[in-house]
Amino acid sequence: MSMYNYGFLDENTKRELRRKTLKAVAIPGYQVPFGSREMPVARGWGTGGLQVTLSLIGLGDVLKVIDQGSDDSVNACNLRDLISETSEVDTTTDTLEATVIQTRHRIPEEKMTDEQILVFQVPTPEILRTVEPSEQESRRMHAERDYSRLWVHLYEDIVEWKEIRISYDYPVLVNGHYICDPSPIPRFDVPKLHQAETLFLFGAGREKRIYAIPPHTDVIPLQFEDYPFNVESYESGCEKCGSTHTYLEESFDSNTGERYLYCSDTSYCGKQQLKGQHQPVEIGVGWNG
Amino acid sequence: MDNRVSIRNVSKIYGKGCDSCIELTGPEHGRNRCPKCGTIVACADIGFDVYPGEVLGIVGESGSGKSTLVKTLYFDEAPTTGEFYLQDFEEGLSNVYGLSSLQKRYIRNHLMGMVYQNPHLGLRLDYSAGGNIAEKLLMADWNHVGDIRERAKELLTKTEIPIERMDDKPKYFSGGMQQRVQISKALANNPPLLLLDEVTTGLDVSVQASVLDLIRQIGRELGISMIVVSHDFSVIRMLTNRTIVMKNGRIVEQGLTDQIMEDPQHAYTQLLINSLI
Amino acid sequence: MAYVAVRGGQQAIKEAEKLLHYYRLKDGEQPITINQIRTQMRLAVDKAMSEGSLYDPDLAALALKQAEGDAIEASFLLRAFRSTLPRQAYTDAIDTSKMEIVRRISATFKEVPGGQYLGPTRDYTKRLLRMELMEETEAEAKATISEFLENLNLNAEEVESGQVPTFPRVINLLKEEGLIHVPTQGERNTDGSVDDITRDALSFPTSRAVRLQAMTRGETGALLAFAYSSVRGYGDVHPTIGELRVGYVPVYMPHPIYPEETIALGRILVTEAEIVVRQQDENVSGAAQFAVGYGLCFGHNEDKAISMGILDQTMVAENPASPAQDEEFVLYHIDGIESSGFISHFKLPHYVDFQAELQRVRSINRKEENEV
Amino acid sequence: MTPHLHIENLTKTFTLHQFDGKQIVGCTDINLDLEHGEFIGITGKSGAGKSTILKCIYRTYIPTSGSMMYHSDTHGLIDLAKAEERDILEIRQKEIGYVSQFLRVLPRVTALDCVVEVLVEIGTEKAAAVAEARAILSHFQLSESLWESYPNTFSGGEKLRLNLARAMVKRPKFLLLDEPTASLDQGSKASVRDMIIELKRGGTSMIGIFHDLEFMESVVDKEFNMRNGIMVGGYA
Repeated sequence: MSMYNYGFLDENTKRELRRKTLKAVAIPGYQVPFGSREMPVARGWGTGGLQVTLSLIGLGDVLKVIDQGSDDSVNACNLRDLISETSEVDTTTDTLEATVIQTRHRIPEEKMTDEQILVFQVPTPEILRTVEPSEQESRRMHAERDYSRLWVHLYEDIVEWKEIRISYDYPVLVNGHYICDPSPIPRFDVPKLHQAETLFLFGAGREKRIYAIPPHTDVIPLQFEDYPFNVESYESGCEKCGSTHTYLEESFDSNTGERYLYCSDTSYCGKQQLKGQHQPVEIGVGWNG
Repeated sequence: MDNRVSIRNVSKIYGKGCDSCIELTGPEHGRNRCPKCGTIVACADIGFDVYPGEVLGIVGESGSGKSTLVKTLYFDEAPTTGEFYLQDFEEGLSNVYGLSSLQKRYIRNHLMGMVYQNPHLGLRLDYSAGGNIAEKLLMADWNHVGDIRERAKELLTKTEIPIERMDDKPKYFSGGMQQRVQISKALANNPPLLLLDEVTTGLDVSVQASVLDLIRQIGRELGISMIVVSHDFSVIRMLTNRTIVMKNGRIVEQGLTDQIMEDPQHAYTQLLINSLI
Repeated sequence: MAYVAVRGGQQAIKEAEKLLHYYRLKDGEQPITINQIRTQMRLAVDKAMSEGSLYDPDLAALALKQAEGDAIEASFLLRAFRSTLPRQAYTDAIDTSKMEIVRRISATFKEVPGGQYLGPTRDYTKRLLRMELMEETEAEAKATISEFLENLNLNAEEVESGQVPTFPRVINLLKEEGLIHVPTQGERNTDGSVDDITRDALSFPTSRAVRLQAMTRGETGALLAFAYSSVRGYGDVHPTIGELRVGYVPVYMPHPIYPEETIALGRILVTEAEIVVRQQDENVSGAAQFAVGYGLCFGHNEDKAISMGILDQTMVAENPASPAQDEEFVLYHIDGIESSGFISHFKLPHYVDFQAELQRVRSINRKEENEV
Repeated sequence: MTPHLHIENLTKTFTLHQFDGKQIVGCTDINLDLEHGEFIGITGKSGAGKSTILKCIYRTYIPTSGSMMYHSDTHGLIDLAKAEERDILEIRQKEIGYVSQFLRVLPRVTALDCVVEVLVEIGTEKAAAVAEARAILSHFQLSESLWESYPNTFSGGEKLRLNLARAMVKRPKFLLLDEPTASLDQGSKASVRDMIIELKRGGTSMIGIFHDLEFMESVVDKEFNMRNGIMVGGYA
């Protein structure tokens, strides 16, 4: 990769990305348009997060990349390779060790600190897209805080289904102003965004938007007084590590066909298993403290 | 100042405009398209007041500029010039045309209701009737589904829509029922001003009658100020106290509705009255 | 074995990549040369350059080789490469009236100044498979060349003078008559800068420069489909090809030190289309006029330039009534790299999302059961 | 104390633009004083301009010149010829009743409701308004079977009685009567007279137009005669 610039992108591009990121931090929840570049991975495969990460990363950083909670997912491996090869940073799977974590659709189970940055890959940053296909119109709606259609959408869900049907991409009100898409994280992860210590950056490559939730920012999921927001819950815990306080995925045993629940955060699950075997391991606290 | 609504010098021009646009258009020229530059002067030099509880009619043929005017009042169109004061907003001291779009949205949601001729402009036909009413309430910070549904029931009852249709989509409703849902929606936040743009045009005669009766009844019971735009003098006669007559984008005459009908002053108004069948 | 192992993902993708390289060569044939691709697959190269938004026939040929002929993949490789190149300067606008013509036709008049100039076109060939090409030998190829050149019968004077004939624009004939609406608003911004969609995200409504840039990078098939929809029934455009040109134009850039001078960078092959339509812009009044839709792309790609010219005019509609009139609809969906990327991303695991979906659906069903 | 209504030089001319600006005279140079609680009757042939005066006072017609100084409870001394429209509307609603020979009622409003509305508009409680409306409809002998039906089907006499009920139910300070007894039988006329006397006792000032001179003379204090838009004679 030595024929390419440090961090793959040329320096002007990285500077532009940093400027746009700063703007995003200054206006929490506001989607800042940027001149998204084509990356050596396909659009929709994390090019937004990738550009944000590459513009931030420098020597001394420790990188963790997860896809759906897993460090070992093929796309996570691919992105990690690309970033570490072009920036020569160390990589880790341990949330506690990382300084920059790039993620697709999950927030790690261990609470992150003000020393860390979490970069989300965002496929469709526009939360109003479900109710308004036009970009021009949805930008106007944000400007005027005209969120009535989104609210009616939630109301109609309750009328028809007795609850809000949105499972991921759950709309949140950021800093009392913009409603934004926290990326397709499950509801389970949404409360972690509220008044966190960590800087959350969101990059959407194909749609060419960067937005941010700075530390100590109010992030409130949309809800009704009589239909409060709730998160996923499970009747049993992780089959592998026994955790009952993590986000679980269903999986089928390829031999028996039996259904099991496993932690989606594979790094955390691994640590819990080690702990179960009484091996020395440092496990961070959860987001609730 | 106890005016509910004051409009001053409102104009709306489509096109690049030239120095002669205003001079060369209007009723005395019988046109609203500037012969020099082709600009359309939809309305110009419009001014009037609407007092609390008053029903003002705006009558004119198509192309008179009456619908454009009412659209500027609901901020659907930005006027080219003009001032607009609402007693209920900062005591009528701010020209609301000059506000940010965020503030205009607040005024639309809290201080005004609009009923369009075409229900698809005022309603989301794919959301339930209740959802349509909820939209207005949600924007006024209602956050309790149970309360919202109670209020929606109240409004639908008032507009004589069977409550069991509340969760049905207006796209399956008749034209008259769609107008009733629009009216319910427009009234949701008890706005002090209701705008009605040709609301019975295109409806069957019997349906027209029932919608007009409903509007009249609402006016009486709620004491809401209304601006009723229509090309139809029988609608104007039935609903309004005062009437403005428009032609080619200008006001040609305004007066008490019975005076306009029995002692019209302007040639054009006389022509309209004499043309009544 | 699942395509994503919970362990060993790293290993899996490495092995898959090795397999990919093997597949390209597995039948033991001579590796195809970049020269062969560039010269004998010239239209594929042109398309890759145009959609990849990088004028470099050698790299485009390389991309095609690496992509095993997949056009979108090849243009994707070029775009990704492009991202690593800093923006050094902007060239001057190319002047297509200086074009060295390869082909030039007009559908407006039977005879036009300069004449119709068919050039190398397939338009009038019978689309019959030429079976003799199955076994084409080097000797036969050489014979074809020499035979063509011998019969060419060039006018000796012309050859000697080295003069290239010039071709006045057909559109100018109509312009002189006042029949073409010339937009008063320029394509440049007031500060003289040019919009650049590779540096700034699209924002709507767009400038015409932005629309044209987005289209010239667009995927040929997508442009073709949108343009076709607008002339077939979802729209009301009746295009006539005012002029279609294929040829080489010189490229200059301003001298970084001496403002009066320019530096010649070389020449590029482009296809240019000027499409005449009836004036659609609702903001323009006055006499009935024609408007010109403009299409221009790298390389020889007539379908693309014509489609672009048509769409340039459909998108002037103020109140879009059909998809091809809606600039957001067109511009957001014509980029091949973006659309293929997003469609292929669904191959990524969605375990977390799908789990969240399952939870929601089960929760709703529980509520319904409780009610019964 | 100034008169309840002081009309000075009232002239009304109609300009017909469709007929090349042809001028039609409604009334010319009318001068009239109406004292508080007084009833003035105006007589004259039809077309003499009697209704024009009434309509000018009610401002259904815009006077061409002259003034009409009126003592309003709510607005003080006000020139009805030039008053703001919103003031006219308020004075109409609260103080002036107008009975015309033609019934102008809204479609699809029952006889009872159309009387009730008048009271509700000036702030009477709904229940009380209904009771009062019933009482006055009985007084004017409108058959109870008609109360819940739409007046556009009524006979001329029935319409007039409903009109009287509507105008008089709010006990206006000032009442304009345009042929209030036309096509009424003797019994109905008697009840009209009773009501007029009752209103007068309550201090209502009135101007009326009559064909029935015998009836008029039994109720009015003063009489004016008009011919061709001009007041030709008046006596107490």
